[in-house]
Amino acid sequence: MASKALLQEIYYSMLKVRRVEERLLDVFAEGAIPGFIHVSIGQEAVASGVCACLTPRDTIFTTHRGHGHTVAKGIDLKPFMAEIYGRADGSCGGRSGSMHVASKEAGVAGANGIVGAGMPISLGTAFASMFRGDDDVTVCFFGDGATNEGTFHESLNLAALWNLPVVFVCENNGWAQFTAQSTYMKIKQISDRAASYGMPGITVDGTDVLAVHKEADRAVKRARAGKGPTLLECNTQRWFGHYAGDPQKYRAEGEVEKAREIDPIARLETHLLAKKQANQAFFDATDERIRAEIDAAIAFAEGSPKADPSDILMDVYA
Amino acid sequence: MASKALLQEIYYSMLKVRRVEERLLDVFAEGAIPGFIHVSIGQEAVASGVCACLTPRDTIFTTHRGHGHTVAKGIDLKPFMAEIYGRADGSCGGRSGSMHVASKEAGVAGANGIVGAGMPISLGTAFASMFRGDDDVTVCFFGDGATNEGTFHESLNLAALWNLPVVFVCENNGWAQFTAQSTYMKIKQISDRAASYGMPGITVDGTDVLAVHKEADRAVKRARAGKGPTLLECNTQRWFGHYAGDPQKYRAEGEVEKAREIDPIARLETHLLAKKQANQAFFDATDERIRAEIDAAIAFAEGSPKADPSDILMDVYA
Amino acid sequence: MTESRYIKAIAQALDEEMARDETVYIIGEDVGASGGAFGGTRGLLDKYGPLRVRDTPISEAAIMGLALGSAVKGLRPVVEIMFADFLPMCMDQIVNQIAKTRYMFGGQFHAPMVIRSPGGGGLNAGPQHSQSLEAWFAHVPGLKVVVPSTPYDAKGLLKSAIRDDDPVLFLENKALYAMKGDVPDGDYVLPIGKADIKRPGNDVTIVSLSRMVHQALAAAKILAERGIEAEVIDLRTVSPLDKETIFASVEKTSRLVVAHEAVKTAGIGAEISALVSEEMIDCLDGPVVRVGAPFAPVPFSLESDYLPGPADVVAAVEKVLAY
Amino acid sequence: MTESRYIKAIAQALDEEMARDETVYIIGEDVGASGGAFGGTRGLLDKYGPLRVRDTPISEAAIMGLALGSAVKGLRPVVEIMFADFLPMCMDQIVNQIAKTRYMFGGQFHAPMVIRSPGGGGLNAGPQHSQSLEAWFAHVPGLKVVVPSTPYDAKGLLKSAIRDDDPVLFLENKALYAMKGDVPDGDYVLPIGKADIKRPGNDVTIVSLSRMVHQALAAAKILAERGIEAEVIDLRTVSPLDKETIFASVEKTSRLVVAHEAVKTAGIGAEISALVSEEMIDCLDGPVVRVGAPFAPVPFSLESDYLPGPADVVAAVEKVLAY
Ligand SMILES: Cc1ncc(C[n+]2csc(CCOP(=O)(O)OP(=O)(O)O)c2C)c(N)n1
Ligand SMILES: Cc1ncc(C[n+]2csc(CCOP(=O)(O)OP(=O)(O)O)c2C)c(N)n1
Ligand SMILES: [Mg+2]
Ligand SMILES: [Mg+2]
Repeated sequence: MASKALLQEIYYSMLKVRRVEERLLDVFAEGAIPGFIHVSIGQEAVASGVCACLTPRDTIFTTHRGHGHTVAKGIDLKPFMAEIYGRADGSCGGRSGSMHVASKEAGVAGANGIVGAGMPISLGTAFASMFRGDDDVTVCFFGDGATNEGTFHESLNLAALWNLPVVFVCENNGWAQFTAQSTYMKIKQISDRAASYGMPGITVDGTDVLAVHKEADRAVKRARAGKGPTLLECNTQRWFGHYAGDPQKYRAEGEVEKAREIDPIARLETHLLAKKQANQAFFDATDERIRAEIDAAIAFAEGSPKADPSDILMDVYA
Repeated sequence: MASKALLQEIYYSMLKVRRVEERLLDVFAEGAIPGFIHVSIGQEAVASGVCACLTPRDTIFTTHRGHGHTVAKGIDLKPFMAEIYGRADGSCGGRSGSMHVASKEAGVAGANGIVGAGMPISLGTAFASMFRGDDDVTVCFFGDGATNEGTFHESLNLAALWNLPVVFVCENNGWAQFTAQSTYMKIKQISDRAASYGMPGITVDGTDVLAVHKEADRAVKRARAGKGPTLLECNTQRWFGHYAGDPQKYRAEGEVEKAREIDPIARLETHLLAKKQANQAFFDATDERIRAEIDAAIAFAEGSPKADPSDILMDVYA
Repeated sequence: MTESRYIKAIAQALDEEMARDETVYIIGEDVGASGGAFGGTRGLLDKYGPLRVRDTPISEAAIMGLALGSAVKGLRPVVEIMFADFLPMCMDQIVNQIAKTRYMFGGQFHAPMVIRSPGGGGLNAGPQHSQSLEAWFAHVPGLKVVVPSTPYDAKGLLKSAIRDDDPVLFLENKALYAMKGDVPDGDYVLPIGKADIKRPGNDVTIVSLSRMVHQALAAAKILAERGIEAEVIDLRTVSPLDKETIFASVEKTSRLVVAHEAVKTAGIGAEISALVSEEMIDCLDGPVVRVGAPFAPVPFSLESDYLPGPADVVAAVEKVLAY
Repeated sequence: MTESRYIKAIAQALDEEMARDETVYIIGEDVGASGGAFGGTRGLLDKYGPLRVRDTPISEAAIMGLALGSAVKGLRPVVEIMFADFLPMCMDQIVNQIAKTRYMFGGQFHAPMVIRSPGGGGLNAGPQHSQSLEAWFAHVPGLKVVVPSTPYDAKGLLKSAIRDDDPVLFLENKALYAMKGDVPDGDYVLPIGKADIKRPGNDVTIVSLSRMVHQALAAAKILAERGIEAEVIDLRTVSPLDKETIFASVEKTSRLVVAHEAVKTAGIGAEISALVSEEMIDCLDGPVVRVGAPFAPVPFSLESDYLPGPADVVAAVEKVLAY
């Protein structure tokens, strides 16, 4: 059972993810952010439930829809926000934006714009732990759509074969861009694919952060103990479009509304209240604290200069 | 139950594959063939058992170890041999050699030098049948090692999803080049992977041509009837090295000898004799007939000129 | 003649070719109900049905191989790969399978198929969604590579590509998708392998392609104000290259600038420069100057500093003329 | 100094670097017990054990990504891809991930890794096992591309590549594996990015790489008999290119031939020709002539007709001199 302190920490994490992305939607709509962004609102229980099992030394890999994982892993919001704004003080110097946020400090080895590309790379940080004999764990987040890339197959096979300390977290929101899961795979439960590799596969309700945390904890401990990888599928809901601004015309009437009824944050609030592990005052204070953090991060990003054009060739090579 | 005529036909096919490759080993050792060749001796039951279920209009795809499948599918031995010799009268004009033999006439859409590359292409001939509404079937042969390429995963998923008329035949000889199966996958039975796609997966004794034929027939009929793909794993034995000349030092002592004790052709002979469906005279006559065919093919290949250097740019484009 | 956006011209070409030839079909991620990430296949699912407009899983290698196999059997697939940056996900199928099919199998099989994919920057899409990779594919025998710069060209060239009996990589440009231009309503085709003189001139030749053609034209305007008449050649096709048109122009102007958005080093500009050096160095009255992106990935925030523009083309022309 | 084959020089470099730095490890298909398809890793499994010599499944993308992730964490993987023709199987990992890691993440992470892979023809290995693809990778910022032509160079350059903090694509040559040459027994390194003058001369510069260096040297010998002294430059590295050495030679000879085994069109020869045209056209006393393979896949049977040889280099020099 997760302790009160841990659950409060998780609540903070989930709400932070939510508020960060709400704010991103706002500033994006105002035109403050170049390019495009993909938000994970509705999916916070996955990011926060999993990352609560990790230490700063552990590494995560994420995707185009990576803000949540990155924030939950503990990135400093200021360079995070500045990166998305494309400013010099961004965690990647503004080089790469929302789709490529990374933080060495926080153990975020990168969001990735190529679907399925993070999985092979995650094998390597896990292998480095095995090689060195440390007990760090790698977590690789990806979507349901990504599980049809060849890299999924190659990576899970190799991870199982070598018993690598990596946890594959499939965030199944039922959609790949504008296309529903049934359009791109015949099977329903993605965790069933783990059997192809001799790896445990588990499916949880990804809107129930307690369930996510429980299974993630087991998988992370397993990896940390040298017992090998796990495929953890978290079923969840994408409230917004594929990218910010996507009107989701391709979704059936009422579907989005129904998805939004399942609010992982509200679920956790109900649980905390029922168990008397937190009260409304805690929720409000947490929200206030988060809003202040975000305000500061936005101010930081807005105040940060554009990267210097004369640095355009910096960091191509050592 | 396979009829006597069919079994005799299969016997002819298997022995032909065997004798063709024995002869190829000989002429290769003599230096008559440029490049390298990979033989499938010991694995004939797969090629002949499966191809006996196919019509000339059906299409097969094969691999670097493709002589058997190609011969069993019914390629004219003359252009087959001339191709391996690299002569102008080869089925591909001598352009490509052993690793790329193809024959439009015989429905061999190509051997392939890239492991795993045939699977995606096989989806396409199958899709063309669906598109046109004909009842042709595609069979894609590949090895156990190839099932760890990402293309395996992507292809089986798409085939199952679209219900394509294709049969995936995994010829599991336990080796990928110089590396044993346990070195590259944790699971034992490759057909278990079919479950990841919602596709039936079957494993048969690939040295028992009757068993292979029975399951292949079922899978081909299923595909022909529009009921979708099957993954058919045939467990078999590689008698020789990865390539002609490979001394197989990496195999345990006695392993190769043991493999050779399981001779799919001898097994079929025993069966035919027991069932009184053939006698020694039939075996001898078949052998003689085949040897004559091969002699003629070798003579044809040897008599065929080298391709004309002035044709070097021919067929790059239309 | 209707004014139409580049992306609409593409959709129109697809529509007309699907109507004309029932072996033509569309395959790719999100090409169906949603009409493509950029709208290139909008309306086609409704019109031609799900057998001919195929939404796929995110499986680029399988998509590409499937298209090849079907082309070998006589269909004419038009594959959409959402960003040209994803072509590496199916590079083996493109380079080792599709491009080599006709040759490797001695002409028994061939692959009449089109791969549509947008490249280029200008949308702040970052290092993995902004690349211009035409030079790679120009190095691959068996492929044709087409790079349209206007709605008119896009439609006419795509129709030719679909009718071509060889595989054609049709590299569109995201930043041009919204561009408007006159497009004939009915059928017309433009020849693959022929460049187009987008602006005649006698003083200097500027060879360019895709979005960079417009930067070159803008540069030509600036130069014209200074009395320098640049001839702007739009390659339209980078493989095969139209040497004749380039050489004829250089014969006239004696001065050559090649401008593309791709990284300059080992870009297609190098090939054009080398061809001219090799075959008509006599005619040159100065160095061949190339304009291209710096040797770095496409940066998110510094994209506008990174991408070459009219000023770079003008500077290149000045360098040639100063000689 | 011992006489050693090219492939043995490579194995020796690997051995010495593994002994020197325990973060160096080997990964690839059949690199373990069998010592690699060509013997490049022979003996290393026994010496360094299975943690540092990793046999893998046939999963090129996973191998390449794994190497990257481990490099990001401070290991120094040396990946073997059995034939350079298979690099397209993991092209995304090489181009979009490995090459961009340092830049994309603003220098937070970097990828000190080596990808060893043999290219080239000469073994009748057919269209999918004989390609020379260096030009593609020279177009990719973030990668270094090394192309050794002798056992001595192979060892010294591989050792440098392993110590380099950037990802290095180390393109070996199958047809050179059996070549013998003097190789120092102990430690030495050769600089990446520096070309080597394999034969000095004053009349014409021949720039070449990998196996083609030997064809160029053979050509130089033929030319010398006719009183023409060719300077043969071995690039050793195609990215970054050593402009200085090339330019200094052309300054001296005023005549340039570039010879490689890859398809001529859009090959690395184009870049070299273009650089010279751009920056020192003054110095040229004739066209820059390129030697490369015809624009076709590598044919099985016609390989020897297809591959460029000394006679082609001689003809190119004659063309330059005839000017
Ligand atoms: C290799 C590749 N193919 C296609 C895309 C375009 N694309 C971006 S996100 C996406 C859908 C991904 O779906 P899923 O993996 O379920 O993640 P989600 O967006 O639902 O989080 C697609 C197709 C891409 N970025 N990379
Ligand atoms: C993409 C690719 N990777 C590696 C190779 C080298 N290679 C050729 S055959 C082979 C082993 C294949 O094993 P399997 O699929 O079991 O087929 P088998 O040889 O046993 O018939 C390998 C690794 C290749 N040709 N293509
Ligand atoms: Mg999804
Ligand atoms: Mg095998």
